[in-house]
Amino acid sequence: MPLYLVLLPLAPLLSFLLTLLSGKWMGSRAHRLPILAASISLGCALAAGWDVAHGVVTDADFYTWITAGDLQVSFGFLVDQLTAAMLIVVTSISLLVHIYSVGYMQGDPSYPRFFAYLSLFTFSMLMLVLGNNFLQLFFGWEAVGLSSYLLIGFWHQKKSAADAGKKAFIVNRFGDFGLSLGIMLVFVTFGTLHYQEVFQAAPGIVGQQFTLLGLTFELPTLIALLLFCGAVGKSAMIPLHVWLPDAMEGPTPVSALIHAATMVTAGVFLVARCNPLFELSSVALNVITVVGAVTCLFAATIALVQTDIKRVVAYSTVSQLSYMFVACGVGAYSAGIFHLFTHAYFKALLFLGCGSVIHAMGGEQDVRSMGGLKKYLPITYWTFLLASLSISGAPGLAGFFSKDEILLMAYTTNIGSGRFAWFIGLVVAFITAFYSFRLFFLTFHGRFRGSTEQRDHLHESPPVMTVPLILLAVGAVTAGWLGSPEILGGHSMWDHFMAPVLGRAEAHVPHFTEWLLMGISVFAGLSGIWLAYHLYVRRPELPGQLRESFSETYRWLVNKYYVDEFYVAVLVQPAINCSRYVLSAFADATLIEGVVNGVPRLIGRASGRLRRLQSGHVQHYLAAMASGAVGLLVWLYLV
Amino acid sequence: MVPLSWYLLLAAALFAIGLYGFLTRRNMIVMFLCIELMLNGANLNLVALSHYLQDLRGQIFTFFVIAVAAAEAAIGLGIMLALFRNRRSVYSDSITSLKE
Amino acid sequence: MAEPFVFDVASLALAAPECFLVALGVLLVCAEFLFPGQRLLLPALTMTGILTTLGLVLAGSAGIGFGGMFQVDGLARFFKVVCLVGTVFTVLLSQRNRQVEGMRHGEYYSLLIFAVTGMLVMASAADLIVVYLGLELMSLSIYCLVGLLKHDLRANEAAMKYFIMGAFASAVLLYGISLVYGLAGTTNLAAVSAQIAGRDAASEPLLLAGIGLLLVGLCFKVGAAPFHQWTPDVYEGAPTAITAFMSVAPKAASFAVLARVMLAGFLPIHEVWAVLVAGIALLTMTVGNVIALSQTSIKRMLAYSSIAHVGYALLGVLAGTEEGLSATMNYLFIYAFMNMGAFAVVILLAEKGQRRESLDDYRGLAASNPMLAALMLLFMFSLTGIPPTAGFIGKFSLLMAAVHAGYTGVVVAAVMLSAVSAYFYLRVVRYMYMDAPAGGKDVGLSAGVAVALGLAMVGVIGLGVAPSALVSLASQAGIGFP
Amino acid sequence: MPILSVLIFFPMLAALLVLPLDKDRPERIKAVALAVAVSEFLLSLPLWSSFDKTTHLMQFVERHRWIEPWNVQYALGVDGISVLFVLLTTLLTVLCVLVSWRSVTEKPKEFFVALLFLEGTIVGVFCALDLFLFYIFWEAMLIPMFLIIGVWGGPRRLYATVKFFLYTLVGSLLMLVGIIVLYRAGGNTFDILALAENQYPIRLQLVLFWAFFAAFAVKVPMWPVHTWLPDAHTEAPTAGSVILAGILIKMGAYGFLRFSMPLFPNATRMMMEPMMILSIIGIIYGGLICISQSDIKRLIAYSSVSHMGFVTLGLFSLNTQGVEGGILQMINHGIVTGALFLAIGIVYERTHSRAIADYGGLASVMPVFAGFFMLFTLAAIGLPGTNGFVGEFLVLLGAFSSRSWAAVFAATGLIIGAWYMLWLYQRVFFNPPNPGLQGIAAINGREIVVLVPLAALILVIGFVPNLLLDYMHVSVAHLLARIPQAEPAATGPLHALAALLP
Amino acid sequence: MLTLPKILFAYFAVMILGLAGAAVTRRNPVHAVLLVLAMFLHMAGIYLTLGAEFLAAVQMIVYAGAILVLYLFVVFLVDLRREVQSERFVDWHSNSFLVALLLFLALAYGVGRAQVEVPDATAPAGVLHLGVELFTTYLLPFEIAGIVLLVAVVGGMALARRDRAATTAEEEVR
Repeated sequence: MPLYLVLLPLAPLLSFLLTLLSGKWMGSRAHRLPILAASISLGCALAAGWDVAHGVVTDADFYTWITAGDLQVSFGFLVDQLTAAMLIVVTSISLLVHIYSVGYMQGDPSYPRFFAYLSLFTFSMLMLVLGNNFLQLFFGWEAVGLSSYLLIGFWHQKKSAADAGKKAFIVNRFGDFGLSLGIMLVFVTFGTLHYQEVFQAAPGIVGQQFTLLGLTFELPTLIALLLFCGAVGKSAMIPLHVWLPDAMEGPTPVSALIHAATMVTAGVFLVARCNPLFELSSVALNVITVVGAVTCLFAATIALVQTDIKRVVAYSTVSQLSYMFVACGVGAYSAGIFHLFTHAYFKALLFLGCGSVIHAMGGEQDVRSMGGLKKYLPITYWTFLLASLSISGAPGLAGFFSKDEILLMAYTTNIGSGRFAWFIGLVVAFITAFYSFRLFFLTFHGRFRGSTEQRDHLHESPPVMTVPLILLAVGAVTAGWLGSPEILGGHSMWDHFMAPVLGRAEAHVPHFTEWLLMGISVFAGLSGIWLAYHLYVRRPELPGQLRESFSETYRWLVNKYYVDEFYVAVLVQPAINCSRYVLSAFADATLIEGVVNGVPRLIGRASGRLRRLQSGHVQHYLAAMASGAVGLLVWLYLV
Repeated sequence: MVPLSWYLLLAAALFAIGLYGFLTRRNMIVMFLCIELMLNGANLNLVALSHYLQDLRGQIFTFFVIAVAAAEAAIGLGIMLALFRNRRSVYSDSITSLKE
Repeated sequence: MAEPFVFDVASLALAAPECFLVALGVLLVCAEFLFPGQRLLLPALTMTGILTTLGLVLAGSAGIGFGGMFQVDGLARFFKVVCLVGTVFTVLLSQRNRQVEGMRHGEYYSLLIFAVTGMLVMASAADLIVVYLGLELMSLSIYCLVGLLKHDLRANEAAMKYFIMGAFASAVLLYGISLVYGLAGTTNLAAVSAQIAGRDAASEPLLLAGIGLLLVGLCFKVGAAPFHQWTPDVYEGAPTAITAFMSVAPKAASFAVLARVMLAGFLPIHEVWAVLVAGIALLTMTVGNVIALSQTSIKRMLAYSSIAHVGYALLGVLAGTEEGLSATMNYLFIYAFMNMGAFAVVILLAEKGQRRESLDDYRGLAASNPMLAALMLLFMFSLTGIPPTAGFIGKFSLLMAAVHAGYTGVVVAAVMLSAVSAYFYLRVVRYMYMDAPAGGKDVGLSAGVAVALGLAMVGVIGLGVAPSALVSLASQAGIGFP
Repeated sequence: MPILSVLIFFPMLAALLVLPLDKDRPERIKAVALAVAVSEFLLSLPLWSSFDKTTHLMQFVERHRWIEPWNVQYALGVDGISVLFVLLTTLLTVLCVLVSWRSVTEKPKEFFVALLFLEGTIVGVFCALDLFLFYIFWEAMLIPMFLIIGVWGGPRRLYATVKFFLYTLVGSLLMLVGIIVLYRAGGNTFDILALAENQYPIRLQLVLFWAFFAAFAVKVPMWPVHTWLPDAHTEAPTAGSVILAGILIKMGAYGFLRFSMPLFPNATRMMMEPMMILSIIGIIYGGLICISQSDIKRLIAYSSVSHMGFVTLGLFSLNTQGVEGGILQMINHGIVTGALFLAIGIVYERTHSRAIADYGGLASVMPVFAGFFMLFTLAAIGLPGTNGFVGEFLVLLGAFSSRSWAAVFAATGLIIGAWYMLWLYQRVFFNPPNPGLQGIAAINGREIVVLVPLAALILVIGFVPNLLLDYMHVSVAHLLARIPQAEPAATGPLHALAALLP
Repeated sequence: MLTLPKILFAYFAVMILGLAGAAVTRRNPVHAVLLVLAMFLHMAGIYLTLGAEFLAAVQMIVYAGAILVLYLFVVFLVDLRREVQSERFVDWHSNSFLVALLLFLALAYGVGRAQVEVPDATAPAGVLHLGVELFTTYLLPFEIAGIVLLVAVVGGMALARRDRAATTAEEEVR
């Protein structure tokens, strides 16, 4: 095993431990070690990418983790094309966010803790993508969840932050519930958890059935769906999407790194990684596609009316993640991962841009208090614009290539729900462009709506923050070129690169159709931008009127379709009530304790009664004795 | 010849009468007397059986029983006297301080 | 028809302990008159005598004497040892108890000795006549011992009640004996057994009646329900040393008789009376354990506890096997130590004019007298039957015997009731350790009680940890009673 | 050197050394107690290093005749199943002594005597190879525990301690009857190994299974005989809670392993599903009930019910992963719940409150402590990388292999577990700081020394569980080989009950 | 067939039962003692019919003569006045009657079904033989009975002796 592979996760792990232990002493210098570690990791990741690009695929065990009976699980690394891509995304964005945080988190009393957590996250995410077996994936899966939990609740004195962290963890546990069952089913089916062995044996299970809870499933479908449960949780798909918007309670760099670029994409990574299994079940693929499409629309519509700058971006993340799932669902794993790749850059950029704005506004996150920031924050303005264009699918930018690829594949797939997904995708492309630019215009154009105090403190962020913005902007523009399709003169490099792992989903359509589809989606994006410009720059009074005329719809959107409330009413509150009234008060305290305390009490009462039989009157005693004697005789006669 | 069972029945009746008195009387002296009745019932059994079994054992046992009865009477009456000195009562249902 | 018996030395040798005790008793009666001022003379004499007797019992050989009326065998010797051990304890406890209670009668020790004589006779009695006389000798002595505190109303009452009920019980017993005599034609237990073997007891109601009435009388003596009601009242009223004595020695002697009568005499019809004994045992355990729960006086609680323990001990008789008999012996021996220990603490805590018999007097004892509390804790756990105390070994042997004899159901009930018993024994521990002190308690230690406590502690721990010798002895003693 | 005897009796005899010490100089008492506990731990280390992992046979065996008429032996020995528990016991006792340093102010002498006695008896339970000897230790342990809860416990300690005592006593006594029946049926011997050689009739096996179940289920505690546990845990002093949660309740599950499974293999097979169902009820019921607890210790206590449900679920999966997972989970639970109780003891010493509502924002005041507690919390909810994950995963995997539905239901425990533990953590450590907590002392060196070993163990076992699993493989394989793998003709609770009827 | 023994038995039986019944129901204890005395004499008579002449004598001399007289003494010693006014019985004597009746019926049922084996051989009878037996075969019980009487003497004395309890107790305190 190459040394750089060991170093890759080890550097951030050591950095985490050292920073945590020496935090007090390091104080404001605490960022040095984590940044160093992230740099090392990036270097190693590049090395790994280099090796992979030259055809060296590593699959090696590090040491045996768990042995029990025929179960043998190792910590081991699988570095192939998919891993390499993920490694580069993770380490590069991680490094940039590290650097950005030096500025953003300056002066925070828990500064060292923040960097320690960042390192922990980097380590976890690397373990997730590096793993060569399901259990190590699960290890990384849960570890990133932990980092996410810790970072969301970083400002734990705030109840809402602590709540959000907890919520993220618990909601994810619902997904993990399915994932862990899926892993067990994999083990029970294949007798191993090692990727390569499982994938090699995968075709053999077609047609087998498995009975769970009295229901009989096709074995591949069941495995795929259970695994997908995990992805649903981690990637915030319906119905487990509720945690991600709340996760915005965390510091903004965290949102950029974890809740946009890397961790939330782990679900996509999982599906892509397990594509040999998913390929066996069209049912599962359809489910993924439909879930993806529905979530896509769902999140995008909510994003339309959000006023919290980060929440808009958060819903946009959910929506973009859905695209990736749609891609996976229609079998275009490569396209999905490609979108993951590009999205990482422009979404991280968006978040960090938001962070810059928030930094300037002194913590203010409500767009209604912003406006006209263009002249105060020029760098942020331009980079933000690039990111927004990218996400809206402006031709030539990163988002354009990846999104187009997905829509194309959805249109041409033979998965039943493909066309449906394509249509939704198209609509969402329009909506995405609209709300992205709504946000953009509201923030940077028009007049400033905040307090004068805020206005006085407006300032561009320091270079330590803006440099990462610029670097990311480069990514947001150029990342897509790696996968530019042949009709645009590219070579579909990405697809070719990924083919050994993810296979190649060829779109067998005439060039004309391909052009047409591209045109439609570009048009959708541009019209979205135009509409936003019209509503928020030219006719700023219109949105208010629209709000009035569609007040019912507006209310549903603003309240996020009441999904949270629904969960509270259907799951949380009943569980608490059940705990308090049914289990605690009734079953435990009344029923079981009733017996447990009741029997002794009964005996005690009997004792009090029987005690009175001992009346002190000798005649009573004698009578008892005589009766006893007579009774004894009678009994003897009768027996 | 009187059947053995007659004696045994008489003994049983005597024993039962003694028991009845013993259970119902309040005066402890009378209760002691009732004990004597019961003992006599047993004695009658022994003597009658001794006669019919042609075995002296029963008769001899009866001697011992009479001796024991004498001893019992002495001690029982002694205890009663001590009690009477303290309580000025010979009624069994008036001594009920030890109970429950 | 008894064989003609001519007095011989061999018989006398067999009865040497009894003879010695009689002589000792007479000597004590005289000593009281001859040396009235010597306060330590009588206890010293008594103790020496009892220990000598113990030596005689242990040194004596087995055999049958007095024309088959007197039998020295394992059972007899074992029970004699138990009675004598109980008496040793009693003598140790008596001095202080008598001081506290203000008892000055010299007859105390001689009556004690006569009572023990009766017990030894009972243990060896192989004939119903001897059984009856031994029993009376013991009982009459104890009636007197209970009533010796003549100025004490409670003692009067206790003696009175004990006497009335005891006399009644012995009359019933006698009547039962007369019936058995009639139907078996003999009073010798071995001969009775031979007589009734093979007879269909169910078709002879009078024989059943005889056995039943005999059983009633003996159950009264051991304090089994529903013939137990004298126990709490008498135990409470009697001088504490005598209470301790009664809970151990006479009980053991009565068990000796019960075991011998039921096992040597009526074993052939075991299945007939086993049901009765099972019922009595269960009822006894229930009554003892359940009523003890609501007691507030420690003496009374221990009285009910002793009833419960009788119920356990009956399991061994119920089993009707060699193993069961051994278990009962085993148990009574162990019981002597733990119960005497508990009573020693009760005696030690009492002061002149202050009985301190209420459970409340035990609150916070651990703070003021840690050693005493620790010992009481030990005895309480032993009475509960928690290992590694001796109480567990005793209970275990009984349960094992009963299970092996096929009475698993009874055993399950017994263990459940013993869980009930844990509650009230623990209450004492709780009061001592977990409650605030109810006021300072200076406890003057007397040498006798200290020795008794030490002995009891050594016994309870020693027999719990290394019961091998005891169990072997008991099982050897039980041989011959299939 | 008869190492097991030494381990059993050294603390007891050493406890007697504490007795003559001057009770007005508690420091000296504590020092002696600590020295004893540490020596005991060091003495137990050879068990770790000299253990032969390649055999299922008992090791370090000592065998002496004891009560000859009953054929009782003084027989000790450990195999791969029990050796770890001995080590856990000696380790936790050291920590218990340390954590009681300041919290036990009243009668310290008696406390440490009781604690050391307790240690000896517990080691005895895990080492005994003779049923009689086992029962002696099993019951003897009640005495010091009764005192520890009753004398040094919280406000409702009397109720709690008596309840604990009686509850466990009732179960144990039923087992006692079972032991006696088994003694005869197995050829008049109490030797566990000899008894296991026999094959008993199925009806007898079932009856005995239930008799032993009574004792073990109460101890574990399995639903529905768990209600002593919340009271006992809550009211016990910290050291008592740690011992209770860490070791005592393991004895029940250990009993299943050591007695029920090898002695009554067919009955075990038949009772597999009922046991799994009870375990699952325990997991879900215990977890759900935690959600509405307002007392920290009570919450942890109920969580023990849930966690021990995983243990029994694993054991009764009757396959390698399940059983090994179950054993590992027992150790994990000992470490984690022990650690949680230790940690709670540390704050309780400062605040004297167990009510969750009295806390909040503790992470700002005691950040290092919060870190430790976070680790323990994560281990409790089974996060990979901690020991809890390995155990739970193996248990679930075992259950899934045996009965897939069982794993589905049991896995919901993962969700519920995260819910209540994180909620607890949030309410205690996060949220706006409670003004009442201002100015309380940060964690001190002694306390860190107490927590570090457990934290280290959590991580070490989490990453290298084979350190422990290697000890079990052979013994577990041997154990499972005894249990018939074929499904019995009739299975399920009703059939099992019907089989009991004549 | 009505023979003399039977007539005698009938007489004694009726008298015994009658006297006993009267004795247990008389209010005045003196009367009760006297009735029992009379009953004892009839018992002695019935012993005679059973060939136990010496026993009959003992019954009259020891039982009737000594023991009952002791009772009589004690009756006179204690207060009699209230006896005549107070309730004779405890208040649930009908239950007691039932118990006694049941016992009798149970015994009678047993007697009715009993088969006592009467041996053919006749044992040597007579006072002389009785005496020999008493001092040979029954030596042990005889000795024990002696000790029982000794205990009665010692115990009776200790119990009945008027005590200096109050004064001695005070002395000890001092």
